Amino acid sequence: MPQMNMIEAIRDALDVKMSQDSDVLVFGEDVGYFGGVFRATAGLQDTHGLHRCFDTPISEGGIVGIAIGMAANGLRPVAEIQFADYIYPAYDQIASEAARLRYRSNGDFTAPITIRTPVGGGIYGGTTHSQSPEALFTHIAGLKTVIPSNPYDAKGMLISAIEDNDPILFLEPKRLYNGPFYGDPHAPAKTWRGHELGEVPSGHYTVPIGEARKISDGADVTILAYGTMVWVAQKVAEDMGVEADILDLRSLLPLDIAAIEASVNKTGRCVILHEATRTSGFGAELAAQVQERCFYALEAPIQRVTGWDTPYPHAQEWAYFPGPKRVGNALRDVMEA
Amino acid sequence: MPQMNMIEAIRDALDVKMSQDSDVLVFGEDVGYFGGVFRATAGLQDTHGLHRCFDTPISEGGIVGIAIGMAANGLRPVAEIQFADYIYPAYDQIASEAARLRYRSNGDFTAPITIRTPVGGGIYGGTTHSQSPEALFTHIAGLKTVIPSNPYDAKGMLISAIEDNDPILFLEPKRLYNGPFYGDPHAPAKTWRGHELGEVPSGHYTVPIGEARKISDGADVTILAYGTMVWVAQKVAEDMGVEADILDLRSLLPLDIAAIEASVNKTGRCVILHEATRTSGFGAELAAQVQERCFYALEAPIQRVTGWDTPYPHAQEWAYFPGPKRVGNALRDVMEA
Amino acid sequence: MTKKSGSNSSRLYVPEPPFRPGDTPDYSYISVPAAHSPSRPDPLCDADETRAHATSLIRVLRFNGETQGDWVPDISAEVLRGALRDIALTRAMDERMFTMQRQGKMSFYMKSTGEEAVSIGHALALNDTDMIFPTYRQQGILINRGASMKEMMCQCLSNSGDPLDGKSIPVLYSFKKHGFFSISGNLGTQLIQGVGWAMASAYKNSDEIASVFTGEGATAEGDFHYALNFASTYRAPCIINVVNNQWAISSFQGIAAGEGETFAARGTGYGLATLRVDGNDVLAVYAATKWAAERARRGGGATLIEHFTYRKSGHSTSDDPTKYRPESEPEVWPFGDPLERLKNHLILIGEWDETRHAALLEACKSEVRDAYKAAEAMGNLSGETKVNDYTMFEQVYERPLPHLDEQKRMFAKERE
Amino acid sequence: MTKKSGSNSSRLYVPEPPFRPGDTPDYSYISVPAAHSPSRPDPLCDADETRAHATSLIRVLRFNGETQGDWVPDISAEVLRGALRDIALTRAMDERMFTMQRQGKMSFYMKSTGEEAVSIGHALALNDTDMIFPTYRQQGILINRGASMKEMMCQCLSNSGDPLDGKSIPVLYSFKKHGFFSISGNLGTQLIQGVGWAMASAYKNSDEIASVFTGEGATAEGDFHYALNFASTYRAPCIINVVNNQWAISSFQGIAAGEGETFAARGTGYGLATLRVDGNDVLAVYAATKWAAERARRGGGATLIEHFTYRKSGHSTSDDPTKYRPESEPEVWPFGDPLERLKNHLILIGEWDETRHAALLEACKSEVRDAYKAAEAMGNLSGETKVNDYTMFEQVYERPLPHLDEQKRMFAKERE
Ligand SMILES: Cc1ncc(C[n+]2csc(CCOP(=O)(O)OP(=O)(O)O)c2C)c(N)n1
Ligand SMILES: Cc1ncc(C[n+]2csc(CCOP(=O)(O)OP(=O)(O)O)c2C)c(N)n1
Ligand SMILES: [Mg+2]
Ligand SMILES: [Mg+2]
Repeated sequence: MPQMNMIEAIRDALDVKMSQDSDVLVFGEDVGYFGGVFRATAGLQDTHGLHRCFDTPISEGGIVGIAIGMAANGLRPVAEIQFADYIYPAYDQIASEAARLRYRSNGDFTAPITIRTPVGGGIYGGTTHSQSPEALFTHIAGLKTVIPSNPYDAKGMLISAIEDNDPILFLEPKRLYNGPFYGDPHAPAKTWRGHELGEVPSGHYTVPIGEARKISDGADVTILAYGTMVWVAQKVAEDMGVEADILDLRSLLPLDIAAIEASVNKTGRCVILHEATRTSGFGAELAAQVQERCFYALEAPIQRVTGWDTPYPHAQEWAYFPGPKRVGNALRDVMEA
Repeated sequence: MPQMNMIEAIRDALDVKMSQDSDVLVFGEDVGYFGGVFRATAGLQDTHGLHRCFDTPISEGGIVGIAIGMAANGLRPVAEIQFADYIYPAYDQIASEAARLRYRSNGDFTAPITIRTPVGGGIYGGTTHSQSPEALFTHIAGLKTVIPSNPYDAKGMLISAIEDNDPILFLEPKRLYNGPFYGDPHAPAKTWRGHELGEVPSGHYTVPIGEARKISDGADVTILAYGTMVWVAQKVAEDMGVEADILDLRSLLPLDIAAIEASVNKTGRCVILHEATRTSGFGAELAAQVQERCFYALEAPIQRVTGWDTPYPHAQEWAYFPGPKRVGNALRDVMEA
Repeated sequence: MTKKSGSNSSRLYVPEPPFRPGDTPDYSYISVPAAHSPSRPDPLCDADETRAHATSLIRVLRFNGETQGDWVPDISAEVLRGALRDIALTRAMDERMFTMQRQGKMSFYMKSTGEEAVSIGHALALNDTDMIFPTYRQQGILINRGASMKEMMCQCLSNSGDPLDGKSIPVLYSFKKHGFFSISGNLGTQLIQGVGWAMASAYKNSDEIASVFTGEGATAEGDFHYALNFASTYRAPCIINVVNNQWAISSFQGIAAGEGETFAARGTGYGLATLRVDGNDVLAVYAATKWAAERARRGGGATLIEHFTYRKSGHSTSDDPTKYRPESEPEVWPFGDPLERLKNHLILIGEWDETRHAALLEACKSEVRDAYKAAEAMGNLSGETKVNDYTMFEQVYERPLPHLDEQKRMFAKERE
Repeated sequence: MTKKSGSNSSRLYVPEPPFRPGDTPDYSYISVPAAHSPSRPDPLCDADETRAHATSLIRVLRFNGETQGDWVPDISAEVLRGALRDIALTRAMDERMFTMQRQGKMSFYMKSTGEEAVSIGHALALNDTDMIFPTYRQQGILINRGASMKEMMCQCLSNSGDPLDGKSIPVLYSFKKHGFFSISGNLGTQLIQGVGWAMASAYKNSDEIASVFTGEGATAEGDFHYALNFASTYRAPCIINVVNNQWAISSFQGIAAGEGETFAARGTGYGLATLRVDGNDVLAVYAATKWAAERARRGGGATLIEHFTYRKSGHSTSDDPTKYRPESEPEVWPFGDPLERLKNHLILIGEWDETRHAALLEACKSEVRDAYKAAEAMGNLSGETKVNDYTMFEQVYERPLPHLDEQKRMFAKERE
């Protein structure tokens, strides 16, 4: 089986779809000749032609705007926003337009677009290269929001996203591009080589959107995580010797609430992890739903472990990041409650 | 005591501050000569001069952008966004800039701006004149988000907002402009005349930002609401004969969590109401915090009563609106659980 | 309150319209170009050759009904009578719908009175498969393309005949079958989408072009800039139309325009071809559109057209224009009425007369009346809309999702 | 993979730069205007009179060191030697910081090499109280205004001497005391803020103007359009600078520019004054800025200046420009180097010589070395930054809020 890191898996998904379907176009800032600042589109222009993988002006609103128009004209555009921190100029086109076009036209027009963008911290990117804005999109009806945590899922979910007839925001945890990250920046960096989720089939396959993945089975506590935090969760649970049911949500909207419910009803305890700012983060929605559905099974308050309610600072990056210590404290609180 | 409806109270707050402080400027689409599509600035240009209350180009991003620059230069701009549904082109200027300027410059520059904008449905405004996007802003560190539910609070909070040194999003439930609304569109319209909260002192006074207001005292259940839903809550509780502790949150960020905690610890039951789309709405944050803090006092799952996870439809407006029936069902569920 | 505007001694400049309520509007300072109209360059010329066109005004029809100049199109009297009928029919429909809104039959309506020639002239010059990305004032294009007036009315009435199932407010039509993109309530957003649509068309080697619309007020949105910029970079086969009807709700065009430049001139800095046309002159609009369409179709890229016209009515049924402009302004506006001007021309060339005209107006009225009757039979907002409330859960996504199904069940409980 | 670009038969046009890695760049097709430079109109002229300036190029310094034309400014040799020193010092600092970043002392750095004359010439022509809204390549303005180099370096090192307490990534300076607005990591946003700042200045009847900057790439953002539009409508006293250094990371300027127009030309459609200036010619930049500043200060409104220059280094320390452009391109770029050109001029007029120049470069180096040593003593990212982590909770709001206090307590628990 080919070994790929997450960037390679993403590139491969694009390559597979571009090869299969001439309606798939890929564009964004620096994605053409150069292949993207994270190299996710490297080589695609060479392989598929200048007109299928190209640079755009620095205009996130324009990028999503043309994607919508192309999609309405039958194409399947995949747009890259260089960092999720720069998606806000496109917020109107995403929330008011892509997400609502099908609804307001009652299905007369649709916008099957995929928007890829890197999220999360861990690269000393400071306030403007580290954000995790998923909750700003899960609030928007008509949009789907997904976030893979490994190469295998990244490829399979990106193919699913491109084939989906709804607009999809595809978030890529940049700290995981080269390897799993267990939360300790001082530990030697791991690569995806040798990791089972770094084994990525060549050719076409899909990972369905809307299904969580069980990372580990346990009876003591449920940990709900996605993106980078999946790996931090695994490490902390192992280190603490906690028998945790860890769910990698993968898809935030639609959400695999059935898997969550089953797990919490089994364990009676729940910890939710995300890197984003705490207040009104996606953890709030998860906590709200878990207590709505599993109230009588719960033996302790659901804990959220998150970034602080501040912008993502530069020098204090690791003080901001919800690392093993913060996760461990919450896990202990929940277990002891 | 002067009687005012909510529009008059808002206009009066602007007039008071403009009279006191020549640094206060008011601008937005149609706010100058015409006085705003909801008439909130009517007469201000006449009274205070063309340069203190004026029309802008139709460019929400530009409006907030100049407000930030003016504030950095010592003024206290009050910008109007004609409908909250049109605030997204300004999202970047609000979230990336106004909210983070103080932080990223470590206090070297600040952006004391107030952004007023009407929210909520109830006027057959359809998908683009009915939205309640508060949760998209409560996720943004550095920003404050408030929403009055009556003339008295509207004036006092708007004065507080203008005097505050942080950027503030001031949401105005448009269905309440002319009178309290109890959730039944077929009932005769009420005005603020005769309502105690329609008695608005002339001159300067403030209502502090960050404090909830107790609407009614009760031991059975806590209802957390804001904006239009405050009045629906009151009506339903009365009609059902439920002894409800109803909190009008008024300020979403900062949140008066002490008042919430005290109430839920007393009642053991909690229902949260908002008009916005359910998933990742502000109700999620409230539910998450309440269960974190009041877990052992809770006797039933916290219920959220919200708009559906669809755009706000036009003809089906009252099927979308979380009216008395939906609120009543939830209240009953919580009481019977 | 005493008027203090102008007494402010601040150096901040805030533009004001020449006339406000109470003033007697006098537009004699606007010189209506009579004999002269700029020349018609080759549609594949350098964009630069259209620089002067951005500040002058393409006119074909003189007020006396004569045609003149380089832009006189080759168009049959038959077709022109069709245009006359389209203008009259659009106006009659607007009139009726406005009145019905006042009677509470629908929540809202927006007229295009006074600027119908922009839609009709434009539509006449395009193929029906060219995709329009309209604002809410191009209903004339639907009329021209033969959309069912009853269906349009049902949309406005949000009733069981509404193709949008009541989801959208009145006039936010979507008619893919007529090459008419779903109208957004958010200003400006469709401009860059139309450019993307055109890029896709070029990518597919299709001959179809896109034509995107904005009011002059909404040119201030970022999307307008995106549209001009992307259209320029990728030479997108499209037409970008600015309908300058002088007003954006209560703001006069100077708020959006700034330092005395025309809206067409915005395009010159992007290297786009630019035309400015008398929007009350259906022949001029037709001719300019033909030119731009040919340019786009033959690979010459995008043209920005400013249609200079006047919004005769209020912004919408929610608006009272006498609050911010002189009541008589629409009457004294120096560019006349598009219906009258076309009528005069047809009469002058012996292809029309007052009798036929009166009959036409009568026919339009009765066509509208019949369509409205049929539409209202399917429901209205003051009575039963007959829209199934459960449709609100549909078309959020392609397929139902569990959380929406659950909410549908909650709703059913609520309806018990 | 075999190269297939160009083989695509689609009609969609995608612009490409003239040269890519492997090509031998030949810029002989760019004619560097030698003798001629456009005339200098009165600073309060009609914007229209600067239309030609948007497409020509204001130059003062010939390559041989002579000055020429209408724009030759009245500026003393003393001041010019100061400018030379500012350019050299900026370059020396950039050099050092780049190297230190490579050694892991900081997370990131961005050089302005090759385009220093833009910042220095511009700053020289303004008052120190005029507010700059910079991008990340105007460090030269801080150098010119006498900001502490040590403090700048501490910001880059995110250490205990960092006035921003480590909150922002390197080079995102904020120096209110030097009229230098906090730099945003988000491109373009500060453009319209600067216009607002200028409107406030006009409102207060102050003489201060704002000067806002963008790279040519970021002109594609909506904020650029907002800035031009609002500046035009309200005649804001400001200068809008586009630094066209040919590259936006890996994208050549044609991606942002579109159909062959200059960036200065963008302003003409808004009715703004427009100047296009040789950005490697510090005298030309100075002269153009003086003109625009006078215009703004005297109530003439905003000017858009395109500074035509070249980004000699990579975009940032994260970038390798040989991946997308010929390695030799910076050398063959036909407009020379700003430091050399000013030096040649000073030598020609007998106000400078090679010995003094060598000494200057040495002095700059050692000033930078000393400043860096002093700065690094306060911490760096490869060792101890010495930033107090708790500062991350400060300056989110003016005053502490309960939820942040609580999170601070959680954090303290984590640090136990
Ligand atoms: C993004 C956005 N901002 C504001 C509005 C509110 N609004 C609706 S129409 C209008 C005026 C538009 O004027 P113009 O573009 O000139 O078009 P016209 O109505 O004259 O045809 C405004 C401000 C909106 N619909 N969308
Ligand atoms: C809104 C936004 N989008 C994208 C980026 C990423 N980015 C940083 S610099 C840059 C290129 C800017 O090019 P240009 O404007 O020409 O300035 P230069 O770097 O050449 O000085 C890009 C795309 C960003 N910082 N902000
Ligand atoms: Mg208009
Ligand atoms: Mg550049």
